[in-house]
Amino acid sequence: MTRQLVRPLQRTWILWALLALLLLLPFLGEPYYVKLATRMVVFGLAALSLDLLVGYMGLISFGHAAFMGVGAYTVGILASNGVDVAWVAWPLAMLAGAVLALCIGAVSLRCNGLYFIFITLAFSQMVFYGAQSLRQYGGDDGFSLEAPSVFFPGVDASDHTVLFYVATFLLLAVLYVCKRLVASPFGRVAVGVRDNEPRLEAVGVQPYPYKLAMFVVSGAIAALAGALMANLTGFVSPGYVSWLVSGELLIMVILGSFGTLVGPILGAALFVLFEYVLSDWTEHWMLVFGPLLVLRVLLLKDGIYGLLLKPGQASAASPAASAHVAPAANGEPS
Amino acid sequence: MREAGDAATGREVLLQFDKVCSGYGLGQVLFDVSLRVNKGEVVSLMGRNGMGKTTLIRTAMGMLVPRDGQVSFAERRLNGMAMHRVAALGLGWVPEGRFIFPSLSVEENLMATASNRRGSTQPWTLERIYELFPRLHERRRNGGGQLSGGEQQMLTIGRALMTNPRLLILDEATEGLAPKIRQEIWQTLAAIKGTGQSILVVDKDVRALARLADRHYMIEKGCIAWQGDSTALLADAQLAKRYVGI
Amino acid sequence: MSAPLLEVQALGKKYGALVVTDGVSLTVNKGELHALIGPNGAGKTTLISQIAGQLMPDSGRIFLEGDDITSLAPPQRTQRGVGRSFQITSIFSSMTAQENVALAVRASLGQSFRFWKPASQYEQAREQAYELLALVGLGGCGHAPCNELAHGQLRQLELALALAAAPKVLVLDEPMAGLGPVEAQHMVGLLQALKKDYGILLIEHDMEAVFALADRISVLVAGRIVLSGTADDVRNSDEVRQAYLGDDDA
Amino acid sequence: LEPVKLGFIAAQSGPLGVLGAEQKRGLDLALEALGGKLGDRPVELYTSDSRGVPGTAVQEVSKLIEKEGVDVITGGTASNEILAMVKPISKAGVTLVGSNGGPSPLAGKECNPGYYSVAFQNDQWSNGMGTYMSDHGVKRAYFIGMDYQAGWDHVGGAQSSFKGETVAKVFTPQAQLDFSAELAQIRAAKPDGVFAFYPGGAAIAFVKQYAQAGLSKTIPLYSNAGLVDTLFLPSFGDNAVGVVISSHYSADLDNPANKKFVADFQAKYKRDPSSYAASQYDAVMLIDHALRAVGGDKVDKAKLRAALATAKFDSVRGAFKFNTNHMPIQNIYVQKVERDKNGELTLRLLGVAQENAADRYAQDCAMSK
Amino acid sequence: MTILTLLEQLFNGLQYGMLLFLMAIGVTLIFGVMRLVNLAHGSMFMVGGYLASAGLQASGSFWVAIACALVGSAVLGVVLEILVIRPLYKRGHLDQLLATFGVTLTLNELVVVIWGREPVFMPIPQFLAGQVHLLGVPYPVYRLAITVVAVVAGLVLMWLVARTRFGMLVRAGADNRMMVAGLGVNVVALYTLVFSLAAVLAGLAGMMSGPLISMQPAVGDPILILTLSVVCIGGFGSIRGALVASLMIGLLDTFGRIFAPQWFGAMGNTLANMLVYIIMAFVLFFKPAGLFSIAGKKA
Ligand SMILES: Nc1ncnc2c1ncn2[C@@H]1O[C@H](COP(=O)(O)OP(=O)(O)OP(=O)(O)O)[C@@H](O)[C@H]1O
Ligand SMILES: Nc1ncnc2c1ncn2[C@@H]1O[C@H](COP(=O)(O)OP(=O)(O)OP(=O)(O)O)[C@@H](O)[C@H]1O
Ligand SMILES: [Mg+2]
Ligand SMILES: [Mg+2]
Repeated sequence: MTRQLVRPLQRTWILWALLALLLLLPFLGEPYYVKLATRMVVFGLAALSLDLLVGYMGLISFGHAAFMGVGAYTVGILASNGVDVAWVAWPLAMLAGAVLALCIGAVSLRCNGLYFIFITLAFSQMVFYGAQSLRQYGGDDGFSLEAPSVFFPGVDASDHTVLFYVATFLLLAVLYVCKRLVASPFGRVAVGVRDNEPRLEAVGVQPYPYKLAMFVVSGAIAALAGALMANLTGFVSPGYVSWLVSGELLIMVILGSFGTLVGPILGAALFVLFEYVLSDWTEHWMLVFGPLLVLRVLLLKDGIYGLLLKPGQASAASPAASAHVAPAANGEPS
Repeated sequence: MREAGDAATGREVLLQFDKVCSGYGLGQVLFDVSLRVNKGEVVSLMGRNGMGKTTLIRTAMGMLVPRDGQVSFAERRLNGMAMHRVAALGLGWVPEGRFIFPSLSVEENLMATASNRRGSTQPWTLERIYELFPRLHERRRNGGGQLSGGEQQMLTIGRALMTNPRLLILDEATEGLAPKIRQEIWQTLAAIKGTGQSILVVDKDVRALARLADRHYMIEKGCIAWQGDSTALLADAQLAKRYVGI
Repeated sequence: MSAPLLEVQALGKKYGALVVTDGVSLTVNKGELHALIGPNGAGKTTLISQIAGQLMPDSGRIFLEGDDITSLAPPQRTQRGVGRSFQITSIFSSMTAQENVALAVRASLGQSFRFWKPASQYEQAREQAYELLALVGLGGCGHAPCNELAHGQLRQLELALALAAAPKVLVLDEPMAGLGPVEAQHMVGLLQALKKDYGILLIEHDMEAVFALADRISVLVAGRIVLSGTADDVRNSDEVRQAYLGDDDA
Repeated sequence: LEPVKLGFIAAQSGPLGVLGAEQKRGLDLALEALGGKLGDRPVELYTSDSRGVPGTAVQEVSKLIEKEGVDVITGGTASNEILAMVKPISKAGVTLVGSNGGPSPLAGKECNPGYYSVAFQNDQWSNGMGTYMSDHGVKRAYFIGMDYQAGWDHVGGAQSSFKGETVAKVFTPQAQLDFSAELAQIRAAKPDGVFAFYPGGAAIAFVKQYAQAGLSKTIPLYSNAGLVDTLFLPSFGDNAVGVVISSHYSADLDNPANKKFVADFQAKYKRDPSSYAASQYDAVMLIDHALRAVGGDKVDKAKLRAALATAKFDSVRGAFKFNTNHMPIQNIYVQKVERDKNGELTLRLLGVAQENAADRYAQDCAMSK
Repeated sequence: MTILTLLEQLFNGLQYGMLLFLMAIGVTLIFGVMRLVNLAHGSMFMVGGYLASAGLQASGSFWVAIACALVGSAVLGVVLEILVIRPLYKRGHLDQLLATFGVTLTLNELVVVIWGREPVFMPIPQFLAGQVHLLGVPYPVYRLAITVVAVVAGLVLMWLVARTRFGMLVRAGADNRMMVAGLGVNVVALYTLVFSLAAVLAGLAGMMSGPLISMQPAVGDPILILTLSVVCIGGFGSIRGALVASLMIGLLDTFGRIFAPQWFGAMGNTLANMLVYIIMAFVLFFKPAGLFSIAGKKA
């Protein structure tokens, strides 16, 4: 059992303190760190959206990068065509993410378990190759963002402090919305899907529309993260849609503890930090990161955020821990 | 140290439970259970649903680790031993719920785990099993999953015998079977007993057990509530009613 | 006479060569408790899975209040009024007992597809959930996470979930299994009380309970109904003795 | 004199890490040759790993500029990361002296005063090869390449300057490493020559399978340094013998700067330098001369940027100058893979495919007007 | 296109399919028996290729190279199973994915550290060089050899699984692990053996591919993705499914690559890139658990 490191109240304080520190960062006068923090926030947003699926519905999507990618491409293509107003481009990016999620979800959600994992991978690969075939947008090379997204005349995303605050605000806003979402009747049904789908059907709920709705919401949020990403790097390329990115997003979610919303955000921050520190230290940083990942899975069952939770809470929240503990569970045919 | 043989009969002790406590997760099911099966002996274990019979068997097999007390088999301490090593010592297990291997054919079910570790001179072979259960011979090419419940039960018994166990353990071997099949199973067990096989049998059929077994244990709420031989069992009509609840 | 609440006509189901349901027909009327008994593996659970929709029959029809529901999916059957409980406890394990039931109640009230207001603030569902918990005898443990409930309590929760969907007919798969004598007694009382408002199809191995509750008993052996009648019919049938109760009087 | 802060960014890890490592060798050798000084100033070198990923490259560039405060950046491995890096570098007033690739957008419409490609414009190699093939008796050519941006560029470039008949122009999926089907098609089509472009591992797979299918005996294979390069020669084995490639550099070039470079490289790494090392070596030499031309105590980034355009330095490639779009005007050389006297695989210089080749994008570049 | 070319393409497609099968069979075996998804299978492929090449460099003998690859993969399989895989059997697929993904990252980088980033060379052994004429089609001997090895490996494995005691135990273990232990068989060791066997199959595929493609770090990753797609189409755990799906992908991919661009132009190229995934989505749409899902078992 994970030992309780801090009490819930302390945990809340720790989170607020972290947030305050984060918000003060631009005053340090180190633009580089502001960008690094923005990167954390953007990936945090993407990881958060993936947690809605993995943590709350038990749907392991191995193709989430596709939605980030479609968000980035929407913003990039709109900018190339003279639409650089964030109020227009970003909602359109989310819409594109939602529509793509609707299409992919409609087919993928027929599958369960491993098949769902790999069919989402298949679709993201299709999106990947689709992006690469866009010759007018640089094909495999991708293309520079013609113009940063403009919030107000004179205020745009090329100012990294502005982008940082915008991203952080969006993250907090989305976090709030997601908190509401998972506590709503819809969110409870989602947990029902994760816990026990046959039972859900037996109490009269058809899970499919709920899964699809969650998939769409999640896709839209990921697309928003993609829109931010395009502005952060000033560049859009099929690399955003690579299956490795999808894998990284899953790692972030798991690293932080899934099914907690806040955990994956911390996981994303840690991931970006690891990557930064390790790759700075040695070009063979994967040799450290790989084993760390294995150790995380083998030893730290509840993730980083889980360490901060009390034992009962962590296991109630994570589907892995709520599996039945009958001794014969691995033997009896089911 | 315990003496090697059983003081009363002078026979070698196979399975021995000594004040064993056991259970699942946080809940305890067995409380200070002591029990003994000697070589060449048939011992029965009776009790109502949920009293801990299966739990006792699982503890013997090493599926559950005793929290207290000691389980041993032919002088070897079993506490904490891996299940496959326990079984390899010579415990042939016929589990409750059958658990045949559905994707193996009947013959494969018998063959897969067959062994003769102690080099028995008259080992159980496919031929002998088929002799015992002609029905299995008829269906030897069928998938295990296609058998009827009774056939599956025969198969699990055959499968356990094929490991040439020193002690055969049957957990509810007649459960859910048609009366005629039950009859057959009991006859078979009697025949197996005739070969000198030691058996620990769990069941609710008191009359059949009284005919088959030499000694009996009644288990209630995880404790051994009564033990004695068949005469004692048949003598007291209240006994069965009280502990087995028929 | 109006159509029976639930009617099963010549239902058949095979797994490969194994016939699990062999032309089963039965009815359940309102206010009636119809018990289904039979040895393990006779096909009882399979039968009610077909009634509740988890399994599709190979042949035959199922009617609810005269409407053919054979091809409906489980959620739709539940919405029409078939409430089932599972033999192997099937609940939402990461929620509290109250949340489990409230989820089911909201589903029956059509309040599930709502995204903003916290679930806990749906007053009607909350109240009904508490009432149902109290009804099945879980009054005090609504807020305990399910993994802290005892087996018997989970069985009671299972029943509460079946009731939460506001069913017309209850299909219960061994609700007594795993209950202690006191809880079993309570359950018998509860079913007795529920009987008049619902039609109940009850599977149970606890004969005492069956004989106490059942208006009609059907005996299922190897996928066939071998006898259907009153408690006395069953008690006096040689066939049933042979196949199920055992020829032992000891 | 104040030291100059030099940023070096290249793919040190990931699939393109091989190239980045070779660029690093060129960098090290140049700095050694200059006695650890650039424009007589001591050098503070900051190295970054771009991983060949645009997002990471942008992040690392930001570190070089904002955290380390570098005066000039050199390197760049993948075309797409260069595309991504140029804007932020230029915006910060710093200059990127690219030592690999020259993406066409940056040569044309998106050309940028803050970016110089010392290596080549992406189309140059292949344009040269197309010309060479026409000039050397190939009447019917088969064009094949990987289905991605560089594949389209190189195959398109070769085809556009090739004057004979194009039998087919085929692009194959990226993940593909087995070319048996395509090779069968080629055999059936019976062309006079095949132009192929594949990068990295796919290149080796293609060339090997081409030889194994027996095609190398009957149909000559033409390509450019992207397919077969000194760096990878050992990985090809005999399969590559006979392949004709074009490049902006050859270790056989007979000029003093190259003689010294090749000798030093041989001494240190026991083999011929590749074009990646050569380009990076040149890039450092260019920076050295430009810094010298600018002078002053502090490094003036703006002056340095301007000085890079005109700085004269002894390129290992011989004649070298920048076009108006900051892409090189240079000779494109043709080389053939052979076994030398010692039985080692080598690229033998056959001649010049195109003299003083410029690229066709310069006219779209605003700096040209 | 002439009949001969068509025939040659047919051979090509079959050969490609059989190579896929060699990879897929390991993944599906591990899943069928241990319910484990193994993302490290691609690394085994890579390691097999590298070990063969290292063996050849060191000794100059192909037989040593083969031994190096097979024994090395087996040992690596055993070590990995004990260190990483064993605790994963009882975990969910997500944990399995991540841990084996971590193994992949580690092995990919380890290869860089040991052998460098440059691709390593591996020639075709002399006795397998050259061409033969198959029904009038000139065909590289080596490719024929790959097909033969894959067919033999497939047959041996099927024989092993279907006919031997080992195979019975493996299938029994897949049905009910606990019961096998309860009958006196060391299931833990059995699983280690099976995992190691799968590693050997991947290593064999890597070794055989070495002379065709180039062995370089992470070369197994795209092959892994392809293999997983094949296994997914065939149905996780089904050897028959793996065979059918491998041949299907091998043939469709080969012909798709040729015809799609001819029929659809540039769009066809994109389609050819996506082909495997399109097939996968198509199959899973109609059969959400693959072509030959093993009945009653949830993936
Ligand atoms: N896997 C398990 N996890 C937790 N508790 C269990 C488990 N299996 C059995 N129990 C509990 O242990 C107690 C004893 O069960 P056991 O199976 O040993 O009874 P039994 O005497 O074999 O009954 P039956 O006659 O029904 O087979 C029961 O109260 C049961 O609820
Ligand atoms: N998916 C399946 N595939 C094959 N056979 C099955 C399947 N599900 C159930 N069976 C078989 O169908 C028969 C009937 O099973 P069922 O669960 O309906 O029995 P039951 O009457 O409910 O028994 P119990 O009283 O033990 O619960 C059994 O023999 C069982 O093995
Ligand atoms: Mg029992
Ligand atoms: Mg049942």
